[in-house]
Amino acid sequence: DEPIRVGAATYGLQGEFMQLWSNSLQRHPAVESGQVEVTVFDGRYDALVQNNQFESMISRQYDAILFVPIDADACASAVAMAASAGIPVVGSNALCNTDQLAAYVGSDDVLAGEMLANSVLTQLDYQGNVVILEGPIGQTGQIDRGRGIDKVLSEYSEVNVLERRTANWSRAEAMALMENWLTSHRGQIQGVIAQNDEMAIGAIEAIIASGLSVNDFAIAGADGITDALTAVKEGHMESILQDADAQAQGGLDVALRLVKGESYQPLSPIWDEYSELEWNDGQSELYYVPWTPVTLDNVEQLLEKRAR
Amino acid sequence: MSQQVLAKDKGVEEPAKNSGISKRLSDFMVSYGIIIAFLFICAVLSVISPYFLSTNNLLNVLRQVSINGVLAIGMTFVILTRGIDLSVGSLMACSSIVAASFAAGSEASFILVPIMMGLVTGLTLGAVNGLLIARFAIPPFVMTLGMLSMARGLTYIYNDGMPISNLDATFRFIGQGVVLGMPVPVLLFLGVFLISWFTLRYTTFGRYVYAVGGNPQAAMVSGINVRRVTFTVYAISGLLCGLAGLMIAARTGAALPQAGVAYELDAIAAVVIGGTSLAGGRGRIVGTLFGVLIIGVLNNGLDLLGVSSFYQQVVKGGIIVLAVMLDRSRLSSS
Amino acid sequence: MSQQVLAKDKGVEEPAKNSGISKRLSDFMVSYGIIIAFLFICAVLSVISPYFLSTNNLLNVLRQVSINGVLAIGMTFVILTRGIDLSVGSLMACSSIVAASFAAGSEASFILVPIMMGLVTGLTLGAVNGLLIARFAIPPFVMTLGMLSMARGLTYIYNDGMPISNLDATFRFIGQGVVLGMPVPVLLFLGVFLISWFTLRYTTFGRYVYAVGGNPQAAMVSGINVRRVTFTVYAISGLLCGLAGLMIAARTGAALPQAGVAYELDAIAAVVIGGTSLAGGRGRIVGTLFGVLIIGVLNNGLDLLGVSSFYQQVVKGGIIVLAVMLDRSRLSSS
Amino acid sequence: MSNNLLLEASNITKSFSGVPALENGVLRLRPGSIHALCGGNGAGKSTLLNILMGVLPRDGGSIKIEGRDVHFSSPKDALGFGISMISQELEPVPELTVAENIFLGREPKKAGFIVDYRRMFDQARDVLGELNIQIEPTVKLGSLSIAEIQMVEIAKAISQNARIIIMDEPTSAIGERETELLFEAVHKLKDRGAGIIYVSHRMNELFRIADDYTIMRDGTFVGTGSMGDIDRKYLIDTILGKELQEEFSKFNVPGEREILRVEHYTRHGEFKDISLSLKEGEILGIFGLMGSGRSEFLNTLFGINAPHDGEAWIDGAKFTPRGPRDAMDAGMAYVTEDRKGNGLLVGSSIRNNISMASVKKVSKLGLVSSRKEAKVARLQVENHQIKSSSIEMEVRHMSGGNQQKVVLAKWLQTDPNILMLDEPTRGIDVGAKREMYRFMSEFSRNGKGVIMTSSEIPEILGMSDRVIVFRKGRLAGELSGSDLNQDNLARLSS
Ligand SMILES: Nc1ncnc2c1ncn2[C@@H]1O[C@H](COP(=O)(O)OP(=O)(O)OP(=O)(O)O)[C@@H](O)[C@H]1O
Ligand SMILES: Nc1ncnc2c1ncn2[C@@H]1O[C@H](COP(=O)(O)OP(=O)(O)OP(=O)(O)O)[C@@H](O)[C@H]1O
Ligand SMILES: [Mg+2]
Ligand SMILES: [Mg+2]
Repeated sequence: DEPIRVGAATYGLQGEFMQLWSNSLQRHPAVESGQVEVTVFDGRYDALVQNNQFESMISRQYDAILFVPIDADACASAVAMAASAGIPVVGSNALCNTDQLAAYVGSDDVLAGEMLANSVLTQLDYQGNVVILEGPIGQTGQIDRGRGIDKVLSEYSEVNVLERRTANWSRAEAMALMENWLTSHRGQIQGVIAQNDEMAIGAIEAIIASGLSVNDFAIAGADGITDALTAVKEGHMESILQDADAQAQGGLDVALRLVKGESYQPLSPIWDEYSELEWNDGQSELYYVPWTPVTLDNVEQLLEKRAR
Repeated sequence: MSQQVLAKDKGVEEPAKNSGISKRLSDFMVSYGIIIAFLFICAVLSVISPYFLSTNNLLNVLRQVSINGVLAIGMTFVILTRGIDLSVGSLMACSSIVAASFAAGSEASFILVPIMMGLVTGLTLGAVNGLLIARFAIPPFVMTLGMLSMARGLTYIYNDGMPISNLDATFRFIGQGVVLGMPVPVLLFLGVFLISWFTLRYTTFGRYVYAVGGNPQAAMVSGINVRRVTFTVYAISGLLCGLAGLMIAARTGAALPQAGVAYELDAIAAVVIGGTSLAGGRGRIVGTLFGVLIIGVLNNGLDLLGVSSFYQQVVKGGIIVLAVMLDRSRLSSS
Repeated sequence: MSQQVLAKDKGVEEPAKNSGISKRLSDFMVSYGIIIAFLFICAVLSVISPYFLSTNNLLNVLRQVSINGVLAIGMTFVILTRGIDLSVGSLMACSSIVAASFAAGSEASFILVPIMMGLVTGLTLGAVNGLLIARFAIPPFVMTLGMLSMARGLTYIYNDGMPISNLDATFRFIGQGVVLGMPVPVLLFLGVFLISWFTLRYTTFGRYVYAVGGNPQAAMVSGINVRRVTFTVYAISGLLCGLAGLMIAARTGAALPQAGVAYELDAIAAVVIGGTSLAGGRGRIVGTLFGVLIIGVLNNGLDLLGVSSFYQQVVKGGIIVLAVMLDRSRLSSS
Repeated sequence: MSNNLLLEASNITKSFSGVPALENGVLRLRPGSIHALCGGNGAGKSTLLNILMGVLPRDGGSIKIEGRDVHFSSPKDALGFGISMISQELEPVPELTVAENIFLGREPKKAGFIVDYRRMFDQARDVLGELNIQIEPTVKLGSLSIAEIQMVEIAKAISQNARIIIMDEPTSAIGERETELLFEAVHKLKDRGAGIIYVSHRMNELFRIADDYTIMRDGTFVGTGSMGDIDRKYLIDTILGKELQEEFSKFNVPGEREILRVEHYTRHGEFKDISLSLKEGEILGIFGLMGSGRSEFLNTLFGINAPHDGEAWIDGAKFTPRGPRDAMDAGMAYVTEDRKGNGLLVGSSIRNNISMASVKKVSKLGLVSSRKEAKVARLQVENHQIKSSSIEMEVRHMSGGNQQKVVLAKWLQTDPNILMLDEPTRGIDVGAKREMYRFMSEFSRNGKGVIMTSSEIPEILGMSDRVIVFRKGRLAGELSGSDLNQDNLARLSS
C-alpha cells in the first residue's frame, strides 16, 4: 500500500546540525523499509518561507509534519493552518509557542544554556572574566540559551561578563570577533561561553591565530558537531551533545503513532538508548531529549558513531 | 555585445508592417517573452505535479509571492530611475515591529493605529533614503546599504531584539483574512500592482520616472524636478516596505526583528527577470509581476515536487538564468 | 586659431605651475577623498581606543579584511565593465570545499593539489558566468544571481552538506602562517592588489576594461573584443573567489558549505565606497583598497570599543554613508 | 533700443574648476529676430546658452528678460519665462515615444495628473505635421536615427511656444532637406515675434536666415551687429581672429590602383545591392538624404554588422570582416556619425580616447607605455588644435567640436589606409573644417583613400573626386567631373 508521507520542515539546512538531523531521519527504520516517505524542506532561516512550505504540504495532503521552526512565535500560524487541515504537527529540536502542536521532541535550550555556563564557570572556579558569543539576535535558540546562561551567571557575582555579542552562529564571524576582543581585553579573558559549537571553534581558532594557548581558556559550546568533538578530544573545549538522532527519529516515531494509531510501536533505537526518555505510548506532549556532556570518556565513542 | 549594436530597429519594423494583429501579438510576445517563460514553467510543473494547478495551490502561490511582490513593485520604481534599494528587507522588518508593538496583547490599539504606524515608519525611512540620495548625490547603492544596516539596528533596538507576537486578530486579518475568496495579502498585492501600473503608464509622474531614468539631463532640461522624482521613488519604496511589514507580521502572526534578511535580492531579481534594466529608464511593472510569479512558482513547484533542497538551489538558479536567456535571445534574434 | 589655443592653454596651466607639489597633492586628495575619510576614521578610533593603533591590532585588521579584499578586487574588475558579480560568496564556498576535500585528513594530497583544485573550481565557475554573460547577453545581475544559487547547491551536494575539517597543516599555512612578520593571507591580499593595480593601470587589458565599461559600443567599434574582455573579468573574479576560498578554509581550519553567504554585499560595498561607479568605466583599485579598509576598520574598531551589536549596525551604516557623502561633496564643490 | 530687447545678457562669467570658460558673455536679442551666435569650437557659446537656460549657474554678470533681472536656478524657471532650448548634445529619452519626448514636462492632462494620450498624440502629430516631419509620434525615440531625433528635438522646442528659442547647432546632424523644414519653422516663429538664438558652424545658413550676429572668441565678446552689414569673409576672419585662406583646399590626385572594391552589398531592410570602388588617392563622397542608408552601409563595410549578401576586396584581397578588428587590420578606420554613442569614452581622458583604438602601438608585451601614449596624444592635440586644459582632461568637459576632433585623432592614430568619415565635420568650426579638408587631401595624397558622407552639399561638392548617391538604400547613381553639381545630386537623391 501507499507509503505514509511525512514532511519535515526544517528552519534551514545550512548548518551541520540540521544536516545530521535530516540524515538521521532518512535512516529511521520505517523510512529505510519504505513504509514512510520523508520530504525535507529547507526553511532558509525565514519564518515566512516556512509558512509557505506549510501551505505546500497542506496542499499535497501530507499525513504528518515534523516541524523545526525558526521562530517560536511566528510558527504558530503555520501550525494552526495544519491543524485546521487535520494534519498532525510534531515539533522537533525547537519549540513553538502554540497549544496546537501534537507533541514536542527536543532538547531544552534553556537547560543547554545553563549547562554551558556551568561548564565554563566550573573550570574557572566561579570567578573571572568571560565573553559570550550569541546566535542571531531574536532567534529562539539565542533567546533560550541566553536565558539559561543568564540564570547561571546571575548566581555568581564574581564572574564578570566582558563582552556579549552575536556572531550569528558563524565560525568566521566568531573568529574575527574573538581576535578583536583578545586585543581590547588583552590578557583578561578567561572563559568563552559560545551558544553553539561553530562559534566556540571560531574562538579557538582566533586564540591560536593570536599566538595564545587554548589551554588558558575555558571554552564551551553546544550541539556536538564533529569539529567540536575533535576539539574536546584535544582538550580545547567542552561541549554538550544535542542528539540529532533522538530528536529526528523520536519525532518521527511520535508522528507515526499519531497517523497509524495505537498499534504503532516505535522503531527507532533511540528509545532504548536514553533511560530518561520514555515512550509512554506516544502520548506525552513533551519529550525532552537529554543533553549529553561530551567528555574525554565518551568522545571516542561519539566520534565513531558519527563516522558511520 | 550583439553585433547589431549600431543597427536601429528598422529591420524589426519593416517585415511586420503588413499584418496588423499578428504584428501586435508578436510585439507583445517580444516585449513579454518572460510571460512565455512563465507559462512554460507552469505547464511543465502542472504536468509533473498534479497538485500544482489546483485552485488552492494557485492561491497559495499568490499569497506566497505577495510580500516579495509588494517589495518588487517599489523596487521597480527605484530601478527605473537608475537607482537601487538594498534596504527593503530592513525597512520591512522595522515597520513590522513598530506596527506590531501597537497591535500586540491586550492593550492593542485600534486597528488603524498599527497600520498607520507601520506605513509611516516605512515611508519615513524611505524618505530619508530619498532625501540623501536626491540632495547629496550619495550613490543609491551606498545610501541604501547604509540604511540596510541602520534600519536593522534600529529594529533590534526598538524592542531589544525580541520578537513581538500575540497580535490582535483584526490586525492578523491583513495577513490571514479572506475576502470574496481571495486572501487579503493577495488583494493588497494586486491593488498595489494596479495602482503602480496605472501610475507608471498613465500619469505624468510615471513619465517623469522613465525620463529621469532614461536621461536625467534631458529630464532636467525639460523642466522636470529630477530631485523630487528621485526622492519620491524611494519614499514609495519605503511606503511599500511598510505595507509589506504589516503583511508579514500579520501573516506569520509575529513581528521578528530578523525578518527580511536578503529580501532585497529576491525583489531586485524579480524586477530584473521581468526585463527592467538596471541602467534605468526601461522596463515595465507587468514584467515585474511575472518576475515575481516565476520566482514564486519555482519555490512552490520545487517544494511540491519534494526536490531536495541542494538540488532545488541548482535547479532554481538554472531555470532563472534560462528563462532570462530565452527572453533576451528572442529580443535579439528578431 | 592656433594662437588662441596657445593663449588658452597658458591660462589654464599658469596658476598650477607655481605650486607643483601642493597642486598634485590636492588633486590626489580630491580623487581620493575616501583616503581622507579613512584616515579620519582611524584617527578617531585611535583616540577612543588605546588598542587600535597597536601593531598587533593593525595586523588583525589586515588579516580580517584580506578575504573581502580579494573578493572586492575581483569585483572591481567586473564593476568597471558595468557588470556585477553576486556569486562571489558561493564561488568562494564551493572552491573552499573542493580544495579542502583534497587537503583533509590523513590522505591529504600534496599541497599543490588542493590549491590548484580550489583555484580551478573558482575559475571554472567564474568562466561560466563570463561565457553566458558575454555570449548570450544575459544581464550580469541575473546570471550571477543564478550562479549564486547554483554554486551554493553544488557546494552542498559535493560533500552532502557536511563541513570538511581536519585540514593538513601545510594547507592551513595559507590562512594562518606568518612570513617575515606578515600573515600569509595579508601577503596574498597585497600581492593580488599590486598585480591588479598594475594590470588596470599599465596593461592593454586594463585599458580595455575601462573602455568596455565606459562605452561598450565605442569599444566594439574601436576593435576591442568586448566579449573577450567581459568573459575575462568574470573569470578573474572567479579565480579570486577560488583564492579567497583557500584562504577562508585555511584560516578557519575548515571548509563550511554555508560560508560566504551575503559576502557579495561587502565586496560590492567596498568597491562602491572606493569610488568606482556601478555605471562602469570609472574607478580605481586603490579606491577599493580603502573601501575594504574602511569596512574592516569599522568592524574592528566597534568591536574593540565594545559597542553593542544593535548600535554597531546603526553606527556602521551611518559612518559609511557619511564617508561617501564627504567624498562626493568634495568632488562636486571643487 | 535697450528697452525693446527680449533678452539682454551682459558680462556673464563662468569657470569650471578654476578654468575660465566664459569671461565676458554678451548677447542682446531683439524680438522677432534671428540672432546668430558665432564662435570657434570652445568659444563658450554652449556655456553661455546653458547659463541662459538655467542649466548651469553663472559666476557673474546679469541677465535681463524684457528689462527684468532674472535668476534661474533650473531650466524649469527658464521654461516658465518662455525660454526653450535645443541643446547641442541631443537629450533624448530613448524609451519614451516621440510624443512623450515632445511633451515631456508639460503633458496634456486629464484630472490633473493623468496623461491624456489621445490629445498628446494628436498634438504631436500636428506639431510634426506642421514642420513636415514624417515621424510617427507613437514610436520610441530610441529607434530613430540621430537625424530624426534631432528633428524631434526641434519639434519639441518649437512646440513649447516660447518667446525665446535657443538653438545650439540644430542642423549639425540633419540634411539639407530637413534644414529647409527647420528654416520655414524658424521664420514662422520670427513672424510671431519670438526671438531665436541660433548657433551653427555652417556659414551659408547664417547668412540665409540670421538678422543679427554676436561673435565670441575664447570666452570673450568680440562684436555684435546686423548680419546685413557684414560679409562671409569678415565673419569667418572675426570668428577665427585671423585670415582664413581658401575654404576647400583640395590637392589630392586620384590614381588608378583600386584599393577597395565592394560588390552587391546587401543588408535586408537597410540597403540593397551596393557596388562601389575606391582608388588610391581618391576622396569618394557618398551622398543621400537622411535615412538613405549611408551609415548602415559604412557600418557593414567596417564589420560592425555582417552583410546578407555581397563581397568586398581590399587591395585585391578578399575582405570578409567578422568585426571591426578585422577591418582595422585590413587598414580601415571609421569615424562614426554618433560620437557620443559609439565614438568616445566621455568619462575618460583625451589621452585614453586617442589611444583607445591603437593601444598596442604604444605598448610592448601588453604593457602600455604611458610616456609614449602621452606623447602621441599631445602630438594629436597639437596637430588638430584640440582645445583642452591638458591631455588628462575628461572628454565630457570639452566643447562639441573638440570632441569630434578627438574621435578623428583616435582613428588617425591607427594609421589607416582607408579612412571612412561619416559626417566628419559635424559641429566643428570653420577653421577646423578647413584643417579637416586639408587633412583629407593630404591623407589621400599618399596613396590612401577616403570615403566620406556628408549632408552638406558644398562640402561634398568641394571635396569629392567622385560621388555615389544613395536613395532609399539603393545606389541611385554616380557623379564625377562636370556632372558633379548640386542639381544632379538633388535629382538623384530624391
Ligand atoms: N563641465 C565642464 N568642465 C570643464 N570645462 C568645461 C565644461 N564645460 C565646458 N567646458 C569648457 O568651456 C569651454 C567652452 O565650451 P563650450 O561648450 O561653451 O564651447 P562652444 O563654443 O559651445 O564650442 P562648440 O562650437 O565646439 O560647441 C571649452 O573650453 C570647454 O572645454
Ligand atoms: N524604410 C525605413 N523604415 C523605417 N525606418 C527607416 C527607413 N529608412 C530609414 N529609416 C530610419 O532612418 C535611419 C537612418 O538611416 P541611416 O543612418 O542609414 O541613414 P543615412 O543615409 O546615414 O542618413 P543620416 O545618417 O544622414 O541620417 C535608420 O536607422 C532608420 O531608423
Ligand atoms: Mg557648443
Ligand atoms: Mg548617417
